[in-house]
Amino acid sequence: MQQTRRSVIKAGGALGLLAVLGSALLRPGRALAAWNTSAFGAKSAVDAMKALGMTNAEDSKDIAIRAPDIAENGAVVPIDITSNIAGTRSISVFIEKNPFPYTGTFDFPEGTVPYVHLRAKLGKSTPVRVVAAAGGKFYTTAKEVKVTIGGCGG
Amino acid sequence: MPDPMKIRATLQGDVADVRVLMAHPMETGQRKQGGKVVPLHFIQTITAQLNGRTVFSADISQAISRNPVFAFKVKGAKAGDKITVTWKDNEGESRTDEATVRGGS
Amino acid sequence: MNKSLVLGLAAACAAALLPPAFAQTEDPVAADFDKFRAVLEQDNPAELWEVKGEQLWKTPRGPKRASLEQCDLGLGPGVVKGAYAQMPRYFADVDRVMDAEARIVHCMITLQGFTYEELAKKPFSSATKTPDPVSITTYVAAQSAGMKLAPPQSHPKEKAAYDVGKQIFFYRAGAYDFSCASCHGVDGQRIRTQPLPNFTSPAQAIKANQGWPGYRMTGGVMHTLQWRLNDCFRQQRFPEPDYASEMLSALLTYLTVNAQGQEYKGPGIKR
Amino acid sequence: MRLGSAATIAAGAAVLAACAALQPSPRDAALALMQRDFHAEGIAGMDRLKEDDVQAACNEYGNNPPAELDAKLRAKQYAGVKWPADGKLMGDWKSGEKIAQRGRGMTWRDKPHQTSRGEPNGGGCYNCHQIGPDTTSFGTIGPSLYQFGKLRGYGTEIQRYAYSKIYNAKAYSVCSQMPRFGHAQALTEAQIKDLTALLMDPASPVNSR
Repeated sequence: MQQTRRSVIKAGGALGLLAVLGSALLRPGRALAAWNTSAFGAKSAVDAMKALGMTNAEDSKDIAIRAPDIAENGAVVPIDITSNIAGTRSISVFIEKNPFPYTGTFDFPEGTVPYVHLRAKLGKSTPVRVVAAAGGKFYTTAKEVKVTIGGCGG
Repeated sequence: MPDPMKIRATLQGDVADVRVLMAHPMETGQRKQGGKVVPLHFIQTITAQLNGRTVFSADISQAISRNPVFAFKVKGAKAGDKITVTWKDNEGESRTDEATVRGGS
Repeated sequence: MNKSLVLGLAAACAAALLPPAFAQTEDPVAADFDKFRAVLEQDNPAELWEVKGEQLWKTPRGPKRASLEQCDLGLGPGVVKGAYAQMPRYFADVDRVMDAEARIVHCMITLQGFTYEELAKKPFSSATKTPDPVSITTYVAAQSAGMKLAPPQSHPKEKAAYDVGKQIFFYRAGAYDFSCASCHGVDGQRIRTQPLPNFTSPAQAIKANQGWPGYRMTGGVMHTLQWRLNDCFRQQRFPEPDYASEMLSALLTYLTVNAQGQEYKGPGIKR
Repeated sequence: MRLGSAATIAAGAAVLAACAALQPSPRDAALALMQRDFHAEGIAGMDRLKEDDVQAACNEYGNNPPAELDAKLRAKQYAGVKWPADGKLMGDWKSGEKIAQRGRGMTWRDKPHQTSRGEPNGGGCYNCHQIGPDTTSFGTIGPSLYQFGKLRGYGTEIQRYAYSKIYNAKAYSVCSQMPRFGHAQALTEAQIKDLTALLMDPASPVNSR
């Protein structure tokens, strides 16, 4: 994780579109890690990954994404992610067709199961891409989620 | 003052299943109300500690749903341990709440 | 009869992004929705409003600086557990049948000194504000989770409310000739992708109550049955029903008595 | 004693009968309550609670009026269909598709139809019907209209049927759940022509694919 974060800092020089909100919040235990303004401001998943230093991610079957094939409502799409790759230190999520695809990074210190449940907004049908960081390397997989228009609100 | 979180931490063996509900509008900066754009307002960082040791942290974007829900799993927890969760948003507001790890079935 | 039906419902029903084709009879989409609805319900933001509602219930508020702990929801002053599952019911002090939210509004007026006008002015949640009766109703409803619906039908006015509610349910009028039954009177129909439960069938009638009050994913707001009925009448192209009115209590009596004996699971999640 | 008792019973029965007479029927009670507990909002006035002859017949007879009344009402509704002055029943299917997709219109939140401020109403057709091949999020309250013209033929009679059915569904089935879009002035003549084309134009994807 520390490695990832350092490369992030190196890569993330320029403050992008969202500079105004990147109040560089520091957190206990992660003194070097600031909220990555340029990654979060990137308009494509590829650019966001570059800003995060996540290059050469390798396709992996050892990351499980559980999300609906068709979301009932794009405003709240439940996503469960588990990495079965030994030594997974973080999981990052990219909703490829959202205006700002990078959705977040979840860090797992030693002793925390590399699993997270989250709920995200999907503007339209899109692949949800996950990158796991383990042993200084990156592994990736994606799942397609379709978004529909429903009825009158149940 | 932001509304409190709801935190549930339940043991399954020696793994604590931690589930957190947060009250936050998570405004995307793209929604209009009364003809005006509602400015970006969203949680950026989350940290969780078990008895003071950081066990989970996250940086997130405005694409996380309104009133966020997260769940994660911490090994080596015991009934009675304290789990503390803190979030901070882009306007500098923050909120910290605590729960006790409970024995599971 | 009634082979050709068109409903012109809902602003929400605009253009459609397309799921894979599915047959009219089989509905794997609905099954998938149900599966993930269960995932969503496991951690329901509605709980945030339960907490808020409980505070509002117990805190002295309003011009009279009183809490709602003397409010009688039908099981005696202050008894909240199980009360929601046994409403609507007849209340002698007002000599009418009231549903849960109507009763809570009544208590806020009589015990705390709020006025009906201020409570009825903006009674539904927006992105930025949840009205107090909505939070309180959510709290009260949560205290009946897991209980069987048992709205009493022993008082003549409770029976009359059922009969009147039934009339309202089937009453066709308005610009589009709709009644409640236009959408909710037949088994197995769908509007766009949304299944339409048949509230006249004992097996499905519970769906009128199940999941309400509900956290609505669209907009991320908390809504009660008062909102649900209001928006149904809007889409029915009717005039607007008065908030917490006797008419709505009668309709809710019909819907709830039809689901008599079925388990209510507490506040839920809605599309 | 017998007499007395009978008298008591008779008197009691008379009181009960009087009470029953005073007690409004559930329907009258419902009408009175709706009159009191609804209010006009936006374009949705209280007049909308008043039944017309069709609604009254469907309400009174549980959507199944006696045959004679049914025939009379159908004929009257059919007679009210306004046919296009230029004699053309078909407009533009592309515009018809948009009208079919759009569900807006006639609620208390909507502006009056096609005024300078208001956008045109939609027909909300997909809420209930399968129509074009590309929209799979369609409702199932009404029958599928996919391949409407292809299956029925493209002749003038079928065009007239489609146009008049959309204009006033009650001309064919008095208690159909389908709104009377022309009769209710929810859709304009031009819009109904566009919808007719969506169903009947051989080039419309409804028929061509």
